[in-house]
Amino acid sequence: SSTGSADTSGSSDKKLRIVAIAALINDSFFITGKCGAQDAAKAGGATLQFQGPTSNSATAEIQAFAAAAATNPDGMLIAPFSNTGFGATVRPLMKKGIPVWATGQSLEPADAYGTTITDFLEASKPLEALIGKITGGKGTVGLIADTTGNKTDSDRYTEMVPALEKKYPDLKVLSPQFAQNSTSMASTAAAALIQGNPDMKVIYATSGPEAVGVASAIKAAGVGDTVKLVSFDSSPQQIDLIKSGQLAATVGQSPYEGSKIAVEQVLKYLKAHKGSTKQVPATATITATPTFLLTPENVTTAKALKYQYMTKCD
Amino acid sequence: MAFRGTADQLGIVRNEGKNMDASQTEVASPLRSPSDYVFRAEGLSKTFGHVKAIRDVSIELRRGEVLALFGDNGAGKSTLTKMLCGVYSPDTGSIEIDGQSITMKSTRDAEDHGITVVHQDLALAPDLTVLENMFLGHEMMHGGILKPFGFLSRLEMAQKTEKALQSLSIRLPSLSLSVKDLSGGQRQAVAVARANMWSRSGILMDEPTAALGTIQSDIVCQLIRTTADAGAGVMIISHDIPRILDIADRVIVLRHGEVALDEPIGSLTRSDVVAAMVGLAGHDPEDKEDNK
Amino acid sequence: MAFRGTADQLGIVRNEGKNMDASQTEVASPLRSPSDYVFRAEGLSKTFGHVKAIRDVSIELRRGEVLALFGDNGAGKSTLTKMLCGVYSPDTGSIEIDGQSITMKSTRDAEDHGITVVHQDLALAPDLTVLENMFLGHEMMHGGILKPFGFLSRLEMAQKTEKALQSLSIRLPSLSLSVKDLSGGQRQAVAVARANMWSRSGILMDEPTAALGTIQSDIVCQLIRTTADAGAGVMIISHDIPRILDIADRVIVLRHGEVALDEPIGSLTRSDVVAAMVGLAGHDPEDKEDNK
Amino acid sequence: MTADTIGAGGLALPASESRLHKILTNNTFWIFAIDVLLIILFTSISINHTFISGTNLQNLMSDSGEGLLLGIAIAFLLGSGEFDISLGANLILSSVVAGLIAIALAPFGIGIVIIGSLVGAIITGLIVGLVNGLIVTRLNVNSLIATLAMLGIVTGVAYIVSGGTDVTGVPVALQDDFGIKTVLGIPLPFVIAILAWAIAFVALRFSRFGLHLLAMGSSRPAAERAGLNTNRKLVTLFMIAGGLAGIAGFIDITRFAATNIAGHTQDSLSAITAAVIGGTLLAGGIVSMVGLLGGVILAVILANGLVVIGVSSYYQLIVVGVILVIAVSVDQLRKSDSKVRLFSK
Amino acid sequence: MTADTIGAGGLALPASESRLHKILTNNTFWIFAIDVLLIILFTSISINHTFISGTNLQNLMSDSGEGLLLGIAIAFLLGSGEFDISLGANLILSSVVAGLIAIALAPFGIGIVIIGSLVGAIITGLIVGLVNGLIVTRLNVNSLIATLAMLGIVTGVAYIVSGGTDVTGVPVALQDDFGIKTVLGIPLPFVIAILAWAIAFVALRFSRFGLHLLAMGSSRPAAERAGLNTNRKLVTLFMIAGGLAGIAGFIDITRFAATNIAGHTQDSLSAITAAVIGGTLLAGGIVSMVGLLGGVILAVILANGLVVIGVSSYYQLIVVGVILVIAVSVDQLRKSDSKVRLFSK
Ligand SMILES: Nc1ncnc2c1ncn2[C@@H]1O[C@H](COP(=O)(O)OP(=O)(O)OP(=O)(O)O)[C@@H](O)[C@H]1O
Ligand SMILES: Nc1ncnc2c1ncn2[C@@H]1O[C@H](COP(=O)(O)OP(=O)(O)OP(=O)(O)O)[C@@H](O)[C@H]1O
Ligand SMILES: [Mg+2]
Ligand SMILES: [Mg+2]
Repeated sequence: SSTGSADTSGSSDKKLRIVAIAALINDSFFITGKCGAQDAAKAGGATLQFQGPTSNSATAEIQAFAAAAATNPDGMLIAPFSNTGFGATVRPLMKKGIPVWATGQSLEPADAYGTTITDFLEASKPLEALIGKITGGKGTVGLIADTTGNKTDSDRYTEMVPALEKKYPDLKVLSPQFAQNSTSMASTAAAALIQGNPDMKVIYATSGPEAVGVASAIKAAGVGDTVKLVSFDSSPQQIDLIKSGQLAATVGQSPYEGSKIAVEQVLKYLKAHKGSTKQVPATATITATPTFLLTPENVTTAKALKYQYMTKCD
Repeated sequence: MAFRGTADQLGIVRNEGKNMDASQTEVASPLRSPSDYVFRAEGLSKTFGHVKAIRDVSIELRRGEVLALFGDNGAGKSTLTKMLCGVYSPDTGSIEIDGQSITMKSTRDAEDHGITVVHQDLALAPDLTVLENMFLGHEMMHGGILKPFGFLSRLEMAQKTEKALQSLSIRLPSLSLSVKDLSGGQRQAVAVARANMWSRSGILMDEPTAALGTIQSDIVCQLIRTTADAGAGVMIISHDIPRILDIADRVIVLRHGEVALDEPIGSLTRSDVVAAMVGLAGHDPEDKEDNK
Repeated sequence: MAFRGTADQLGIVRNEGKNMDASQTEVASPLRSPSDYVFRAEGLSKTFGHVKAIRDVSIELRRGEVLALFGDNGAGKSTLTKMLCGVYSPDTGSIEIDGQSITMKSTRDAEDHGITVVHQDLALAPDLTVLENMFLGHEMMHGGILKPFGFLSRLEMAQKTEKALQSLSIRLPSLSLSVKDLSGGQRQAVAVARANMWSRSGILMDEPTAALGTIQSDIVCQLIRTTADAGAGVMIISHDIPRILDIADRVIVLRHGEVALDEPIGSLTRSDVVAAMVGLAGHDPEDKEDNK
Repeated sequence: MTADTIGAGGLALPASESRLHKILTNNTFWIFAIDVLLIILFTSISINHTFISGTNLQNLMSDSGEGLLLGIAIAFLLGSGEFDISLGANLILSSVVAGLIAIALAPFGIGIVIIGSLVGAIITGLIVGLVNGLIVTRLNVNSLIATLAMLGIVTGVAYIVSGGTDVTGVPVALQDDFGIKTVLGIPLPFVIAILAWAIAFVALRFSRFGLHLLAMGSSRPAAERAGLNTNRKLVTLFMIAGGLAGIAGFIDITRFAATNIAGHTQDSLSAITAAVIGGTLLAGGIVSMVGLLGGVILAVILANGLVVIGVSSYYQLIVVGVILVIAVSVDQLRKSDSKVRLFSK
Repeated sequence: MTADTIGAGGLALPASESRLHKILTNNTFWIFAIDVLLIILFTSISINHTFISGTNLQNLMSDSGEGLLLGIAIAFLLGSGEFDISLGANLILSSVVAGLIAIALAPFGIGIVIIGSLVGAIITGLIVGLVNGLIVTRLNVNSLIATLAMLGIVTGVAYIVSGGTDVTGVPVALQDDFGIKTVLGIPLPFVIAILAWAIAFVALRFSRFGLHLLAMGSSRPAAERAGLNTNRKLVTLFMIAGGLAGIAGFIDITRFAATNIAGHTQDSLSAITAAVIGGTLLAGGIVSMVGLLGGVILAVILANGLVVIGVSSYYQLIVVGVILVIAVSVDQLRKSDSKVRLFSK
C-alpha cells in the first residue's frame, strides 16, 4: 500500500490522500469496493490507502478508523460494520474540513458528508417475488444469517421477512440461525433445518460464506430439487453455485459503484474547498446504489457481470 | 561435644498471645478446655477404592502427652492423621473434642479446636516467601488508620518468623526467598515452626524430622517434649524410632490400617516396635482375615 | 529379632542385561571403563542470585566405594548432586568421567555415563502408575511383529517392578495405583528401586531413606553396600549419620557450600561429623570470609 | 501373573484388570450417558423423530469429522502440558493450499486432485506445527503465547497466499467424490476422523509415545530427569497436531468446495472444550480419548439437535451453556473427595 | 531490622529491599523496553510523526482503558489458578443494561444518566461474576468450562434483553460528557482504568487479599490446609472480575454511544495474552500488575501504530505475531536456568 505524499496541509498541487476503512478486508464485497475507490482516486489524481480488520469486530474497525484519522488524511471513506459508534471520530474530522463518506452502511446519527448504500427494501422485492413463486405461498422458509447486531447483515432480512409474511399468510418463515461467517456452522444449521422441517422449500443465506455452507448441506442431503437456495451478495463462490444450478438466485450489489461515487464526491468537495478547514456539511440523504437479481439464466449477461464481485482489481 | 543448646536455652519463641512460654513448666495448663483429652476417636476407617487404608482404629491424645505413632510404609499413618485434622472425612467412626462429637470439613475446623498439623507433604505454597507461608491464615495486620485496608504488617511478621526459625537453628539466606528455592530441610523447618507457632491444645506431626539435619531433629524433639510438658498434646509419626522413643510417653503401632500395639512407653524397645510393625511376635492382626 | 532378611537372601533383582547379579561378589568388575573413578570433579561452584550455594568444591567418587555426604540443612548437598548429574550446569569447575572432561546438559547425559540418581524430591510423575514411573525412559517393548509399533510390554515390566519393590520389602496395594495415591515411603521406595535397576557405574542417592521405614532403610543400606562391593560407586546423602557410617568407606562434610571434612571412615564418630557440620572443632571454613 | 505377595500386600490384581475398573469409574461414562439422554430427548421432540433418521445421523457424523481431528490434536498437547490456539488458522491455511493444488491438478483427474491436495494440506499443517514446536522449545516461549502469535502469522500468510479472499474455482468433484461421499452410509470425513481417533487411542494407551506424552504433562521435571528428550518430543507433538489440523483443512475444502478464511475463529476453543469435558486435564498428565469422543458428540448433538427441534438461536446459546455445566458437574459429584483442580498441582 | 544471625546465615537483607531487586530482574523491564522501542520506531516512520501526536496518544489511552480493566480481572483469576472466558460476554451484557438505563434516565439530566448506567453496569457484572463463582465452587466445575458455558448463556441473555440488535438512541451526551471527555488531556476511561490498576497493584502487593489469592494459585491444597475459606474467596474474586468487566461495559457504551453486541469475542483471549506476556503465570501463584500494564500497552501500540504507519492488514497480523514471540523469548533469555513452564508444577 502506498503511503501518501509527505505534506498534505492544503497546498493545491499536492496529491490528495484518501484513506478507506473497510469492515472486513478479506471479503470480496469490500475488495470490489476498494477497486472502485482506487480507480476513482487515480482518475481524480489522488492516492488511496485501504485498511480494515480481518475479523468482523466493530471495536477493531473503530480503532483502525481512529488510528487512520490521526494521520490527518485529506478525505476518508468508511464502510461501517455497525452504523453506531463512529460519531466520536467522524464529527471532529468533518469539523476540521476533512470530508468523510459512508459506503455500504449508513451512520447513525448521520454525521457523514454523504452515504452510498444499497436500498435493501428495493433490493429484496425481486427476491420476495421469487420466494413466492418457488413456495407457491406454502411451506417453510429457512434463514441463515451472519451475526445478530450486524446491521449490514440484518438489513437484508429485517424488512423482507415481514413483507413476505404479509403477502403469504400461510408461509412459515423461521427465525434466523446465526453462522458467524463460518461455512461449517451454516452447513450444520441448514442440514438441521432441513431435517427439522419436512416442508422446507427455500433457505435464504444472507451472505457468501453462509450460501456456500447451505449449498453443501442441500447437496449432501440430496434434496436439491425440493429445497431451493437463495442468497444475498455475489461472491465468486456464489456465482459458481448459480452456474452449477445449486443457487436459484442471489442479489448482487454494486460496491464498485458505491465507492467510486464516494471518492468522486470527496475529491469534488476537496477541489471546491481547497485548503479550507471549514466544517464539512453532514447530510442524511442516501445515494442508493443499484442491485440486480442474478439467476442461472442471466448470470452470464453483460449487465449481470457488473454486479459480480471481484477478488482482484486488475 | 555439646550441641549448640537445648530448646529452653534457645528461648523458643511462642506466639505470646496464644499459648505458654516455655519457661513456665508444670503450671496448671491455662488451655481452653477443662477435659484432659486433645481428642478421642472411635472406630475410624477409610477406604480408597480397593485399598482399606484404615480399618476400625480407635485413638486418643491426652494433653501433656507425647504419643508416638509408628508403622511400616503404607500402614496408614498419614491417612489416619488426615482424618484427625479434617483433610479426609472418615468413612466410619467419630471424633470427639472437649466431649462433643464433631465433624471437621477442613483443617480450619481442626485449628478452631486448637489442633495444628505438620503434613508429610509439608503443604507449603512454593511461590510464596517463607514469611508468607508462616503467617498464611494468621496474618498480622496494620492497625490504626490503615486498619480498614487490611494491609499486612510484613516487618513484624518477618521478625517473628526469623526468631521461630532460629529457634530451630535454621539459617535461611533471606526471608524473601520463595519456598521453592529452599532446600528440603529448610522447607520442613518452616512447616514445623509454623505448626508450633499456631498450636494451642495439640499438634499432629507427620514425620517432622524426615529431611531435618541431626541437630535440628534433636531440637525438634526437645521442642515436642517442652510443648507437651507445657500442657499440649503432641502426636508424632516417625521412622526414627530410637530418637522418638526417648521423648514418647505412649506408643501406638499401626499395621495394615489396624492398631497392632498401644502401650505406654514403659520398657518398650526398638525391636518390640519393629516386631509389631511387621507382625512377627503374635501381634499379627493379619491372621484374622485377609487384607483384600 | 532378626529382620526379614539381608539383601542377598532376597536375591536383589538387577537388570540382567546391564550389570552385576548380586551373588557374584568380588569378581573383577566387568563395567565399561577401566578407570577406577566413577567421576572426578574440580572447583565446582553454583550461585543463585545472592546465595552462594556451592563454593569451589572438589569431589570424586571411586568405583566400589560408598561415599557418605553429610551437611546441615542448606549446606548445598542437593545442589552439588544436581551438578553432578546434569540437572544444574556448574558456574565454574569441571567434571571428569573416564578421563575426559564432560559437560552434562541433562540427566540423560549422566545416565549415558552410567550414573543414575535418586533425587530428594524423588522426581516421579504423580499421574503415572508405579510401573510406568519405574520404566520411564527404559521401557521394555514388544518384539516380533508388533516391533515397529513401539508397544509397551506392560506384563513383563509389571513382573520386574514387583520383584524390585519386594526386594525393598515394600508391599503396594496394586501396581496400577498412580504414584500420587502412594504413601510417602512407598514413593521413595519406587525412586530407589528405579535408580538401582538402571544404575551401571554409579548411583547418587539424595536422602534415600528419609521417608522409609526402619526395615526398608536397613535393606537400602545393605543394597548400597552390595552394589558398591559389586564394583559400582555409591554417593549417599543422609542425615541418618549412625546408619550411614556403618556402610560408608569415606565421609565428606559440606558446610556453607564448602568441604569441611573429607576423610576415609577410619575412626570417625558421629560427633566428629556433627562438629564438622556446625564448624566447632577448628574445621571451620567460615572464619576465612563471610558468607555474603 | 499371579505373584504371591510377601505379607498381606494386595498384589494379586494384575495391572490390566484394574485398568478396566479404572475406565468405568472415570467420567467417560457420564458424558456418554448425557449424550444418549439428549439423543432420546431430541428424537422424541423432533417432528416424526427425524433427529435419529439416517440422513440426520449422517449430518451429525460429517459435522463431527473436523472437530474430532482437532480434538485429538489438542488432547495430545494438553496431555503433555501444552496448548495450541493456532489450530483454526492452521486449518484455514491448509485448506487454502489444498484448494490451490486442487485447481492446479484439476486437468489430471479427481484421483490425482484428491491425493495432491490431501498431501499438500498435511505438509502445510506439519510445517505450521514444526514452527509452533520450535518457537516453544528453542525460543522458550510458553505455548499459549507462541501459538497465539502463530494464529496471527498463519492467518496473515493464508490471506497473502489466497490473495485476500476465499479460493475460487475449486473443482466440484472434490466435494462430490470425497466431501459428501459416504462409505456404507458413513460420510468419508467421519471415517477418516474415526480412524485417526482409533490410532490415537491405541497410541496413547499402549505405546511408548503415549507414556512419554503423559509423563511430560504429569511432571515435566520428572520426565526430563528420567532422561526423556522433551524438546524433540514436543516438536513431534506440535507437528502431529499440525498434521491433524491439515487433514481437517482438507476435509473442510472437500465438504464445501471452497475455503472459509473468515471462519474457524472458535475452532481451537471448541476442541479444548470437548477434550476437557471428556476428562482431559488442562494441567496435563491425564488424557481421555474416549471422553474426547463423548465431548465432540455432545457438541454436535447440541448444534444440530437444537435447530432440528426449532429452538431460536438466542435460547440455543443458553441451553448449550446450561447443559455444559450439568454435564461436568454431574461427573464431579461422583468424585466427591478428590476435587478436580483446573490446574492440578 | 538488623537481626544478628546465629552462625553465618545471611539474614541481614530486610525483606522489602530484596523485593525491589526481585522486581527489577523480572520481566516487566523487558516488556516496557520493547514498548519504548516500538513507540520510537512508529513515531519516526509515521507521517510527520503523528503517532506521538496529542490526538493519537489520546487514541492509545482510550483504546487501552477497557483492555486494562479486563486485564486486571483476568490477572487476579489466573493468579488464583482459575480462568475466565466470559469477560467479553459480561462486557456486552453490562453495556446493554447501561444503554437501556441511560435511555430510560435521559430526561433526568446527564449526571443521573452517568451514575445510573454505571451502577447498572457494575451490578450486572457482579451478578455474572457471582454466578461464575457459584458454578465453579458449588457445582465443582473447572473454571474454563464454567465460564465458557456462561459465555454462551450471558451472550444469549444479552441478545434477548437487547432484542438482538445494538441498543441505539443512547443519549449522545453520555459520549460527549464522559466517553470522549478528557481530564487534563487524559481520556476519562483511561483515568478510571489506571485508578483501578493502582488499587489492584496495592491490593495484590500489600493486602491480605493479595496474599491469599496468590496462595490459592500457588498450591490450592496448601491454601486449604492453612485454613483459607477458598470457596468464599473464589466467589469474591469472580465477582470482582465481573464488576471490572461491568465497568468496561459502561466505558464501551460511553465511548461509542452504542452497544456492540457482535464484537468483543476475542476480549478474554487478549486480556489473557496481555497478562501472560507481562509475566503472570497461567498455572497461578505469580502475578505481575506492572507487567500487565506493559502487555496492554504493547497490544494497543501495535493495533494503532501499524495502521498509522500504513502497514496493510494482512501484514499487520504477521508483524504482531512476530513481535509477540520476540517480546516473550527475549525475556526468557535472561532466565537461562529456570525454564518457565506454561503450567509450572
Ligand atoms: N533455585 C534456588 N534459588 C535460590 N536459592 C536456592 C535454590 N536452590 C537452593 N538454594 C539455596 O541453596 C542452599 C543449598 O540448597 P540445597 O538444596 O543444596 O541444600 P541441602 O544441603 O540439600 O539441604 P537439605 O539437607 O535440607 O536438603 C540453600 O540455602 C537454598 O536456600
Ligand atoms: N488417595 C489415595 N488413593 C488410593 N490409595 C491411597 C491414597 N492415599 C493413600 N493410599 C494408600 O493407603 C495406604 C496408606 O497410605 P498412608 O499415606 O497413610 O501410609 P503411611 O503410613 O503414611 O506411610 P508412610 O510411612 O510411607 O508415609 C497406602 O497403601 C497407600 O497406597
Ligand atoms: Mg505417611
Ligand atoms: Mg537436599
